[in-house]
Amino acid sequence: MRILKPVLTLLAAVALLSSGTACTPEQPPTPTPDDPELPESCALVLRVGTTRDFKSTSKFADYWYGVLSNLTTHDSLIKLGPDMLPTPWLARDWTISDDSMTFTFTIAENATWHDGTPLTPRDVQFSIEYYRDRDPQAGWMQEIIESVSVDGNDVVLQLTRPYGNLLTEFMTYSIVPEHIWADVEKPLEYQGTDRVIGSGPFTFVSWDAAAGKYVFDANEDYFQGVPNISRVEFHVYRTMDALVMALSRGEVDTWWDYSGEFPYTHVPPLQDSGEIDFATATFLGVPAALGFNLDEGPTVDFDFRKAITLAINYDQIANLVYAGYGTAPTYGFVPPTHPHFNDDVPRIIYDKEQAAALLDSLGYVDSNGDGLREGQDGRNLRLTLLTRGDMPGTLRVTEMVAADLRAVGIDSNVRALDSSTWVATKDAKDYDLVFFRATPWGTMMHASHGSGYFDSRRTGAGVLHNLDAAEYLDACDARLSTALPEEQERLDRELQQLHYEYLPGIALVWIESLYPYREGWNDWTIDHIYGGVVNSFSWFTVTAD
Amino acid sequence: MRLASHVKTNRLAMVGMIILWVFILGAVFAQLLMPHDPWRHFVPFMSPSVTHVLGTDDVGRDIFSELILGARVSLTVGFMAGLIAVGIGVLVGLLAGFRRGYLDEILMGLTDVVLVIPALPLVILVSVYLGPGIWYTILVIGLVFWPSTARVIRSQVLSVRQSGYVESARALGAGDGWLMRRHVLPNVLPLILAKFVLTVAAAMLMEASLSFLGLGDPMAKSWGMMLHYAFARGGFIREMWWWYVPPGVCISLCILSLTLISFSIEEGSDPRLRRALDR
Amino acid sequence: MADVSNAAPVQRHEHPTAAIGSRAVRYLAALFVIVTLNFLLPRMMPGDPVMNIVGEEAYYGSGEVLDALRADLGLDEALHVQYGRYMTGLVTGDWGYSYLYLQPVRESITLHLRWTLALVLPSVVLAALLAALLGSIAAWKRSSRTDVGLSGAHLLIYSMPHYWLAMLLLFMFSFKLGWFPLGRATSAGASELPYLIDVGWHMFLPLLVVTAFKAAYDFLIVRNSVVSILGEDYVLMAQAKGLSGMAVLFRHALRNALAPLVTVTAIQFGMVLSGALLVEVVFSWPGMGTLIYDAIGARDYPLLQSAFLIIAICVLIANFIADVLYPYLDPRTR
Amino acid sequence: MILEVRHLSTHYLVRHNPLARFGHRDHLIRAVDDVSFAVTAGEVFGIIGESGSGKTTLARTMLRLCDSTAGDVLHRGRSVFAMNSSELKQYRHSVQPVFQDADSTLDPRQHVGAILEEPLLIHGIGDAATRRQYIGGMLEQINLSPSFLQRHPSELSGGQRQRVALARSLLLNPEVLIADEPTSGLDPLVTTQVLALMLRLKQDHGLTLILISHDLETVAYASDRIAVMYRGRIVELSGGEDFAQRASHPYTRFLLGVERRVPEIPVLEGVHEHIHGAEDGCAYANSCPHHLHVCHSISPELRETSQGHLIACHAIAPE
Repeated sequence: MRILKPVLTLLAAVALLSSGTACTPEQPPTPTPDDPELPESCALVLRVGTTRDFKSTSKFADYWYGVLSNLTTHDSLIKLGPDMLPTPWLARDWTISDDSMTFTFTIAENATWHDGTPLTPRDVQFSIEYYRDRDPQAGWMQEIIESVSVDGNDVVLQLTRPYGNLLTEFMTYSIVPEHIWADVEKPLEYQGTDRVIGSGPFTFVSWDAAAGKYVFDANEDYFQGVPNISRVEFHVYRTMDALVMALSRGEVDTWWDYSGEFPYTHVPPLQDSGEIDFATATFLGVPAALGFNLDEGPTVDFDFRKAITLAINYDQIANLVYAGYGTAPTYGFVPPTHPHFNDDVPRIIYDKEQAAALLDSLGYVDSNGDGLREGQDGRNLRLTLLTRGDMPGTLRVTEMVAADLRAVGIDSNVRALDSSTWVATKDAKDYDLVFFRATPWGTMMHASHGSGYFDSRRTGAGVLHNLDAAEYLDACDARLSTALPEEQERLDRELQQLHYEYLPGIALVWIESLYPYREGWNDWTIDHIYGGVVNSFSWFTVTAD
Repeated sequence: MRLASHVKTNRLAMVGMIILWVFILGAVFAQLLMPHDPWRHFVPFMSPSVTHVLGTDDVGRDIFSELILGARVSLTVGFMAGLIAVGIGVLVGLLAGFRRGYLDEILMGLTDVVLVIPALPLVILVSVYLGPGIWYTILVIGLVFWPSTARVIRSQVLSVRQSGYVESARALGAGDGWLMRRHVLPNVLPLILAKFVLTVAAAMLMEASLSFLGLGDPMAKSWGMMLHYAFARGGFIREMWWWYVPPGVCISLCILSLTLISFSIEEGSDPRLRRALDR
Repeated sequence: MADVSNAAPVQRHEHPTAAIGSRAVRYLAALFVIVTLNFLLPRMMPGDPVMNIVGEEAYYGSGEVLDALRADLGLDEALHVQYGRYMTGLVTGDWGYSYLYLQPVRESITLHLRWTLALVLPSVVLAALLAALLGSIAAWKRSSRTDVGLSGAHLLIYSMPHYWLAMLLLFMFSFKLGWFPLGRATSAGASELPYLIDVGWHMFLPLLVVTAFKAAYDFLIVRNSVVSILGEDYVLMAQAKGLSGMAVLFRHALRNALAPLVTVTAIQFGMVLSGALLVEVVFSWPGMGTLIYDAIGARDYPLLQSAFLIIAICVLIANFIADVLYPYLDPRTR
Repeated sequence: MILEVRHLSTHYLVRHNPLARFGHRDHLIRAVDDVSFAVTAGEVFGIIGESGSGKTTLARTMLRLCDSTAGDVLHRGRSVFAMNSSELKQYRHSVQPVFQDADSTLDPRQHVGAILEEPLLIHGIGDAATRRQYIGGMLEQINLSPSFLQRHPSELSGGQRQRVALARSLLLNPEVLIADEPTSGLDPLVTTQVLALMLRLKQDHGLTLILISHDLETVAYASDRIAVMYRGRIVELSGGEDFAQRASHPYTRFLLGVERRVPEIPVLEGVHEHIHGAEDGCAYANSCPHHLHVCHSISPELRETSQGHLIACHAIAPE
């Protein structure tokens, strides 16, 4: 008993001490004021659930917060409208010279920063130069932009060469205040609390890392008018399951994800709850795509690639993995939501017999009767399928393709890797077939229509850069260097046709995307790029009962 | 062997043995027992019925068939990883305990190092490096789980080594190899067995954890991978308990039976082992 | 004390508690190896951390910008230069800058370590108390229905995958019944007492899971050692002398069970720490487990290294304390 | 001179954990301290001493089961400690121990047959049939029926176990048998039986026997010469027949019961206590009724006081 007492005391002390650790209120990484009370009368609060992994309030360093800030606290010059056309935003108007070398943006006169300072064309000029010089993601600007100048209310960009995609690119770069960033050498490491100040429809209120919650309040002085919502909160959940539970329990009102599709597997419980409605829109990106190694291996042969595309059961993928919300794609890669969609490019069909015949004609036959085809060297045909291990949907698709290939006598070795290893392996061209996905923005980057994924001159984490045919590269260059709508349309259609002719990769499915929200919320606007119902346009259209 | 008879007389161990054998037989005769081809697609998200005892998963595969196939994968991972870990552990433990001196210091230093590195993060880290693949998983788990065996075996070897009969045999002129083969090894065997059984359980649990985090081999359907899919593909949120409960129950039962067996081996052998196994 | 007649045929006969000095040297050596491993292992992995900073869709043309970024982060230097800087940094307290959490590594580590300790330390203490109580009751009523029930329940918990139980509880109590939040550590906004209550409310389920698993292990140890001690002569003597059951249990049996319990708790500290990882992921608990998991995904070298190092140091300290404490707790070595 | 021990010392260093118990220093145990004697072929050499006197360590050192700190053991003039492994194996073929507590010297997992076969296997003697024959013959000599071959040590009585251990040592046909307390733990009747058996076997096999025991009667009964050990040293060595008559060292006389000693420190505690301080001086000085001043500072050497009679004592003058 004598020894028991001190030991118990010790244990109790440890218990107290450790609960003490929890007692110390957390210092948020950014000092934030306590959430101010909202006036009762106009308290329309939208709570948004997301599974994106936010870490901070730095729009430069935290990729996902950067995206979020473009929706809330910051404005870009133009935005992609619901009609897929460039829409005026901070730039109320713009002109492009005939040679596509000079872009002139007229800046809205009444915009102000959240700290009260007026937003001037000089801020715009500073922002573009700042991105060009300091942001690793904006490296392309160094090559393209010759000079930026201010002329009254106009900001004039002089380019080094014709660049047709500038408007699209500028949809994602938001304007930042010069008086805050001018002295910041390393935007990635800047810790100042004023890094959250922008000119957008919402002002930053707080970020609580432990609670996983951002709060933004409506900007009463917004130059486009006051948003319909007085406060928007973003709640971060680590798993989709937790998010769906939160949705059905009413902890959040809707779901947001940049360029992601809501998992169909999680839809029925929400439908059953009877309190959730869904908005629908054709997804702009490609949720599951297949690329080929064009440098070595059997996939170098066009007919072999063609045979593979014939061997895959696209309807099964659409039905099982995408719950029937998917459709079989065309060889043109991007879905019909894209402007200048080329419906002359044929649909991909599933035809096992034709695939088998094609493989037979290439000399891949099963001579030893083990159900697998052998190559000329007598060894079994075994393809390396590179896929993402951290994405269950992609894995399911990979499994199905592997099974489909087996059905035509092709063995496969599936390598499911995490994103970083996937990138390294992909860049080393250490695969025969590679599974990837194209985000809505991704399909629009570079020369648009998915060309950013295939052009061999590009580098990047998510792109294949596997096609180096001169005809294709020329088409990309031509498309990049014109801002003329008719010319762009012609080249857009050509690029889709070239995807068919060279077959660097195919979409495996196109899908209808679902966006859940609680009943009682109405009049959403759907934005294809920024993720469904939660976007810059909805702030001004959405209403609640 | 006295050990075998002891296991036989111990009721709990018998229960453990029976459960384990059911799983082992299920794994061996999976081809015969599976009612459907586990790769065939039926209608997704079906509830249990006569044709599909445990319903179907998100891509319409028969869950019961997957469960049987899962026994094969999970047990393979557990036993192979256990074999590697105990193999290394026994080798290191025997060497360190028998040779003593500098070799002992070095080996035990190494053991301490590996022992102190938190296993799960290390396994995650190395798994990410190697990429998923069932053999990588086995190798990694095997390479991480040996130190406790090495320590226990070493201390047991030390005590056997100091025993009168080893001393006598040495006085008879027996060399190190002889002592190891004839006296040390037979006397640490029950301990090795108990450690092996426990390591198999730990390896199965580790594999399940890795799979849960999405680091398992997606093409080898273990129980952990089934759970991963059940959670990642809506089984959980759709309250399909027939999907996410059975694999968990199978893992738990396997580990339970292995634990019971190892406890019984411990009790049945030298009482000194009990203390040795505490560490 | 040393027994000469059974001494090993070596000249240096060690005291049973072993030379703690040499143990300390060994721990230091272990620390050095861990530090080096910490440095090398993440760098051996494929994947470029810079890629994770610039994102999936970045177009980096000539690559000059990337190189500049790499140079900025010190990733372009030779391995031994990086190693040297890493070592000096460790000693001087400069643990580098986390590319993932976008703050000095030490800040993110202390932030997350606090939440993990807030979860793990009470669990360890609660589990030990619970196990001491239930374990001795089970041992006292050996082979009774109580014993079988208690042992069975603990064995069952012992056999379950942590995260599976965590998921079941989350589903049952948070989702179905709505008694607890769906994850995270706080709801934000509160302070002082409401804040504490809020944290406790968030903590309940993860705490329950971690405690249950630790208690299941401890229970088996307490029960076994109490059972074996209850059979020893002096305890039987004490009973014969007429001491009441509870007195014998607490004065003799439980006291002897404490030594292995405390030792095992210390030694297992690392296991509990890393075991909490999965529970943390399920409950979105902002602790070290979540941190490590995210850091691996993003190849955040400095963060990974430091997180590993911290856990390894925790385990080393726990082991060392156990080594030092053991002779005081175990009456047999006194 | 078949076996000679020259100034043999075996010391143990006991390290103290400074963190566990503050203030305790490491200390040295002089288990065997400067011991010299020689054994001639065919004799029975007895060593007597209380537990803790270093007898067992002496035996183990002579068998090279532990390393010596100083001095040497010579077998037919060759240093045991300088032998390479094949020479050592040969040495162990010809010098065999019988340990106290046969219970622990027999592997509990082996049956008697395997235990007896082991020495033959180690030295590669005979094929399976000859080995069985040898073992059968040996069983007969130790009065055990062949049915014992299938039994485990736990199924034998203490005397039977000791006989098995004896048989195992004798199977190699050694020249020298070092028997360390071969009869401890056995009841008197069995003790006599085992001793008689040993002497008979010694006769039959032409053995040299080193008999180590704490029991004076056992040693006196069998030995040609007797050495008395006290705390690692030999204090008296003389012929066995008139041992009792000639005994003159105070400690020997105490053992014989003809003299008291000063009951100062319990013997076992003393093993450790005496180690701290006095490195020099007679170990028995504190208990000795005859101690002189010099006894506390200078340890007495073993001197021959008369023919075949050696004593280490300052108080006894040579004859």
